Amino acid sequence: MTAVLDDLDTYREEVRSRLAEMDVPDVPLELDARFAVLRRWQQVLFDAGWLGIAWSREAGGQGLTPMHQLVVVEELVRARAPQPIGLIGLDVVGPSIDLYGTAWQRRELLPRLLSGQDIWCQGFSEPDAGSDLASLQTRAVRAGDEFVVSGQKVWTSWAHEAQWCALLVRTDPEAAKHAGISYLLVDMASPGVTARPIEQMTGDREFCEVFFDEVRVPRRNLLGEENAGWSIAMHTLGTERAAATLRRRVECEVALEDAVAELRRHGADDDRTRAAIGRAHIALRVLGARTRRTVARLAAGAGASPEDSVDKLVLNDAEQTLFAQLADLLGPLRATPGVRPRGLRSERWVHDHLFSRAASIYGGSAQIQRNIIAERLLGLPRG
Amino acid sequence: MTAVLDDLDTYREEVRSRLAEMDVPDVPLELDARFAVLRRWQQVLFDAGWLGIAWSREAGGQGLTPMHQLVVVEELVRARAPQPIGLIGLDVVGPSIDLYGTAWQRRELLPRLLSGQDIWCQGFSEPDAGSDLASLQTRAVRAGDEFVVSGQKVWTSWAHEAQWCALLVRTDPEAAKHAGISYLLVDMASPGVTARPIEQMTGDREFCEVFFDEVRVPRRNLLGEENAGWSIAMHTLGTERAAATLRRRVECEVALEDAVAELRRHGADDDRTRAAIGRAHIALRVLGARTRRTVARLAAGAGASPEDSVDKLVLNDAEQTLFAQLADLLGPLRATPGVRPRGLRSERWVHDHLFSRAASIYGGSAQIQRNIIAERLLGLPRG
Amino acid sequence: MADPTDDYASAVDEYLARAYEGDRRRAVLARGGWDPTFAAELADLGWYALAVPESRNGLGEPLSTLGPVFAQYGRHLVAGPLLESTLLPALLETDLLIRAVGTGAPPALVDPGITDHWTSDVGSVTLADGRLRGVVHAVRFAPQAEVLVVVAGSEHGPSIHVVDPRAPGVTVEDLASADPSATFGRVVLDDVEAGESAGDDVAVTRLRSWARLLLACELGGLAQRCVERTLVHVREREQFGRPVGSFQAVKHIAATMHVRAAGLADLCTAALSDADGASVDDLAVTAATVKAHAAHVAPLVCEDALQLQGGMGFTAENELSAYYRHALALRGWYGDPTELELRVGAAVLGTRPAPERQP
Amino acid sequence: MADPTDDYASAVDEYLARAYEGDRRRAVLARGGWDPTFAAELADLGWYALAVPESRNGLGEPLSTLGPVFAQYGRHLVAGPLLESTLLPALLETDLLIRAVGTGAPPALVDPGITDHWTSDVGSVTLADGRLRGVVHAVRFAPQAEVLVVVAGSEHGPSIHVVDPRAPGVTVEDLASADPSATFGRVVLDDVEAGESAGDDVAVTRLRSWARLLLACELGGLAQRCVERTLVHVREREQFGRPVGSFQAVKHIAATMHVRAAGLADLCTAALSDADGASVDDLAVTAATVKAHAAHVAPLVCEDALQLQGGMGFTAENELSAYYRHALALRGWYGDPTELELRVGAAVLGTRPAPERQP
Repeated sequence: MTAVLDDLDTYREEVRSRLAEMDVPDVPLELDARFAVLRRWQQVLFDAGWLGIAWSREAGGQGLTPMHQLVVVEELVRARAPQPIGLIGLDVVGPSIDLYGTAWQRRELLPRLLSGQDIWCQGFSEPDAGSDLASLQTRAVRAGDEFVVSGQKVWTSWAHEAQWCALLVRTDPEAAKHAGISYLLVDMASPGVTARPIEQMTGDREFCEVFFDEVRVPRRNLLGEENAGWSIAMHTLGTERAAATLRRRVECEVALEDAVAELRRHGADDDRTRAAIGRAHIALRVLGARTRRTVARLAAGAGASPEDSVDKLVLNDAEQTLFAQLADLLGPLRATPGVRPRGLRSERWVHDHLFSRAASIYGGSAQIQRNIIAERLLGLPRG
Repeated sequence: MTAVLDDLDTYREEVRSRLAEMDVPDVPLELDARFAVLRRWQQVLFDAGWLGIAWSREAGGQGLTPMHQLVVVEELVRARAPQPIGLIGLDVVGPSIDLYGTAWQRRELLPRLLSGQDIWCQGFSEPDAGSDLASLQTRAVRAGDEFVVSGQKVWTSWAHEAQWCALLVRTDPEAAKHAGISYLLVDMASPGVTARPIEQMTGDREFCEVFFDEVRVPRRNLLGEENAGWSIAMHTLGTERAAATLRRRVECEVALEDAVAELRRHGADDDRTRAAIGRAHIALRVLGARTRRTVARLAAGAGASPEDSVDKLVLNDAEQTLFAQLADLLGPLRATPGVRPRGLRSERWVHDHLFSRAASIYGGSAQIQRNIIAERLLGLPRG
Repeated sequence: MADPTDDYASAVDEYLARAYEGDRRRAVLARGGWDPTFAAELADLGWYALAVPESRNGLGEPLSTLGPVFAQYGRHLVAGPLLESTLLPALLETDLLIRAVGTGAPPALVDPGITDHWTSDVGSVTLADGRLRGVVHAVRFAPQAEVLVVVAGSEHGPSIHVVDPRAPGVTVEDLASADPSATFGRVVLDDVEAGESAGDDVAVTRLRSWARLLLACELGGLAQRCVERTLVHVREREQFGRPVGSFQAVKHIAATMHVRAAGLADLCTAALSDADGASVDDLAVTAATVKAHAAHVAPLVCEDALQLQGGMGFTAENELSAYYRHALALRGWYGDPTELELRVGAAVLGTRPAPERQP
Repeated sequence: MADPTDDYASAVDEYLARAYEGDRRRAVLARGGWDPTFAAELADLGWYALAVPESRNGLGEPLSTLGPVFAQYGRHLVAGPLLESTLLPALLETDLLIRAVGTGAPPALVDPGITDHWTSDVGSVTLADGRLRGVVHAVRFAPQAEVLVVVAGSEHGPSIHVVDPRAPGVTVEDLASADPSATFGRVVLDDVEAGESAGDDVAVTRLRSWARLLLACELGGLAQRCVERTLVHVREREQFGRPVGSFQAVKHIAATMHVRAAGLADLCTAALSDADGASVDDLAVTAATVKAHAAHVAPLVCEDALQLQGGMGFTAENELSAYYRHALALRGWYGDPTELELRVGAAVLGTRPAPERQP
């Protein structure tokens, strides 16, 4: 363990110094420009050897550990650099294809996914299948060597820019709901696919609705066995959630650092400011302590676990506390971005505060997490 | 309405001035002494014409309205005078006997109840029947002209001092659970009755466990019809809860007044004290506003309603906020009654803070109230 | 229900449901909360004149009548300078003001006293030798205002002045807005003729108290509507084969939302019923109390609504997000909970009247 | 699990489960939290000597070893001057102290620095011309103490002095206690010989930091046990024909309790793993952070436990009530959440080191 940690420290030093020499791009607000910049950035990261770090070398990765990948994620955040645009592909879809894919799928899809040539989106949620994901209704019917797909997905990040979609579809409407789902790899250029961005409360427009109207998908694009899609999706979601928690933790720490720097420059040091920053700091220390445990679990190779739900709630709480405290420091001037109360850049903190409210919904609502904790971790009887 | 209110104002003035001339007793902490003092006090109140105010004259009451009764309750609190010891009899059991009792029951029991000669206790809850009161298991079996009662009750105030008990018993174990319950009036001197006080976290010892071991109860002591006890109990509980809410509201206001007087005498006026008192005051203003609505409902003769559950939650919140804020002002000196931080009498505030934690449990837990509100007031579907 | 107050509120509710909700509101919000046609329409309807004295062609209703009307503004998320257009002509009997408002031309309230804890960020205005000098960095609807009501400080205490935004020395700068139903501007006063005082320190306290009360009522109505919409949603939305409203966890959140919204509505009602006859000091404490509670509770109700409506509540298309952002904008306007709790506490402890620290 | 730290904690847990829980604890609590036999027993077991240097016949473990042990003290609601008997001889190498503690004779810590916001209520001690003067109004276990460790202020900053309670000028008055597992006294020092200083300002900061850390660990264990007991209760208790733990509202409260207790335990673990090697300033911030969170969270967990255990949880017989009252007593000892959030915020904003305002 000590050897690994020493190695990680060296690796971190190397990442940090190389990153310091790179031109970290500014991310434009306008959607298409943002996508273009982030895609170029992914190519830079790929060339640097910082994508697919934990993937096998034969899949085009670096053959290192998830801990190394985490180091890169953290250093990117610390350098105020964006993450690669293809995170869904890199963290969720790629590992699934690597594990469950055919030789053809791995050969054809993984290299382009890794380099950022192909951006992937994730067609899981539906308007009527949110918390109850397994009730999804998008149908795929076999017709010769193809599946014909019809239905609607929602909350699909970057779908309007993506080349590929990892799509959960119902292939057996007669089976129990978890047992009739298959995992298809769908070319977004196929006739019948339409993606429409949805504007969020924050002003962001990354999420899309995606409509599938008799879209024909070749049978070789089925990932794993027919009707076995649910377990594939669940398998990789576990790792992705842990990774997302760890990334978000560093983002929160950087946010607090930035806010403190703004307050310091302004000279704000009254009791109200102190109390808010104190509360935020404490919440982030709890999150930091929790993630040490998560890292240890990841390093030990643990997969999805009900402990992920504890992580998620600790993260929600830290993130919502942090941004609520910062937003509170804006006072009545929250309404006027441009005026900088106590030196705070209110446009950023208002955006982040609104975004933090969604933290207890996406990736499994706080209610779902509490159910999981109560039943699977604490052993309380099902209702 | 205006005439009634004018009349009430006159009545209040009269109560207040007469009360000012009385010797309001100090209430000793020691249990037996306390009981004795409170019982004498009940006689004083009876002689003053302040008990059974809303009861009919033929039942020994004053024939006035529940609003007049409320005035006396409020003025007693404002005068820092104790309530009559026999509240259970006066607010719950008495009205039930008046409404459902036989001529014999009314004649024999009501006058002694009113004057405080007979103290009543209320044998409803059981160790295994709390939130689910209707699942009570204390059995009463008919044997000739008697019922033979066996079982255990709990949370029975003053049972070890009471002469009579209003007892809910199961008389038909085969019936649906609400339908097999009868309401018995039990002489506490009957062989086989044992009461044992339970010490509370606050140090109070008013609540008892009561054990019934083949206690023989004459058939004429059945209140209402056999197996119709549940609806009798529910009918009077509604009014009693509204009255209790209104009484508790005044107690909370008096508590805040007393605390503020202590803080003022000490000269405490720092921001921390201000914030705590501000929060407490606001919570009590919400409660005060809510009770205006409750009084209007009572004045209009409304019975039990799901709105009572809203009242209860508003009361819980106000009471728990108030005493949490006061307790917070004790800081580390909460642990040392006798030292008076910021001038506050910590023994009282610690006691009241602990007691306030029970507010969300007794009289129907907060969870039960939320169920009622969601299903009966908001019309959400049963689970 | 012979109470005329409720009649006004019902009429407003009915009109807004018919003529504002839906496309009209979407259009007004899309314009940043200011639509001169809509403002003129409300002027024609006489809504701004409700509490203006009859001697000035108003309806002469007591100020408390405005409370239930503002609750409807909150319920329907009515955008525009309602507070300024309704309250200022009722409190300040200035011809310039009343004429402007009568046509739907918006006044702006240039008041540094919207806060105790951000005084240096908000700015201040000083009156000396009959001239006004200073800057206020956040003024609702300043860019559109055709008349400015300025609260200034001087060695004689605060006073109120009605100023023409086109007068020499007045500059109004546009600001971006994070409130979907209000625009904002910065007002710079550089040696501006103050004219006669339209109000003294007592008038300033009354003005701010009524602003707090009406904002609280607006937040109360807003919270109420969030409960209503959430109930519709959880009854209709099914997950795991049943309405989500049948899950106990969802029920309990809904019940909590209802208790909060109902408690706030009760508080507003009780405060309004005492307000018209109250002394200026008592009114100040009541108003701080009510606004503190509204500012605490309304955002919580919105947050629970967002939680229960899930992802859809977060889309800009779903107007819940606009309700929430508006609630957050009003939260700190004329005092956030922390500031006001301190004011209330100080008053209760006997340091009353709650002092107007600004200007 | 080769970590010796866990071994100590496991051994302590095992011993307490066997020899303390139940009748023994009831008896100790019935005596107000002080039982000399029990204290001597723990001394014999060597529990007080865990972090005392080997050169002084201690076990020489780092102070962080005490954290998991204090979590067990919290879990088992161990009464007595654990903090004083364990921490003081480890930090202060004073013969008098170490001899006393070795026999189970309790030390008391006469420190006005338990709070920032109640300084005038707590009192203070001043050192001048080698003499101690002042009063501290709340000192844990002062009536039983056989040695007093006094933190005094002087123009040269704070310092620590070891004083015999029988020395001339020392008066100890009994106080009532609202903590079921501690006694309290008032200590008056009237021109008492100070003797040599046993520690300077850095030592005072270290002492208070470690007190905060260990109290946080104790609160963490206490919260953990409240979760454990609640889970047993809600699995067994039936209402409406099913275990109450099968109701979603109950499940969600239980889940929240677990998340809070687990988060606090993680925070303590992380803080301890950094503490031994930390600078005195970093340690101060970490300790304030951890104690603030513990003081916030542990009472909440207790309150949820009371809510889920219903009426029975409120009886004195059910030890949950003792856990809660102890948690509330520790909540404000060496800083309640409000005080400590301000300290932490000041440190993060760069006004570090978090200043010791007392004495």
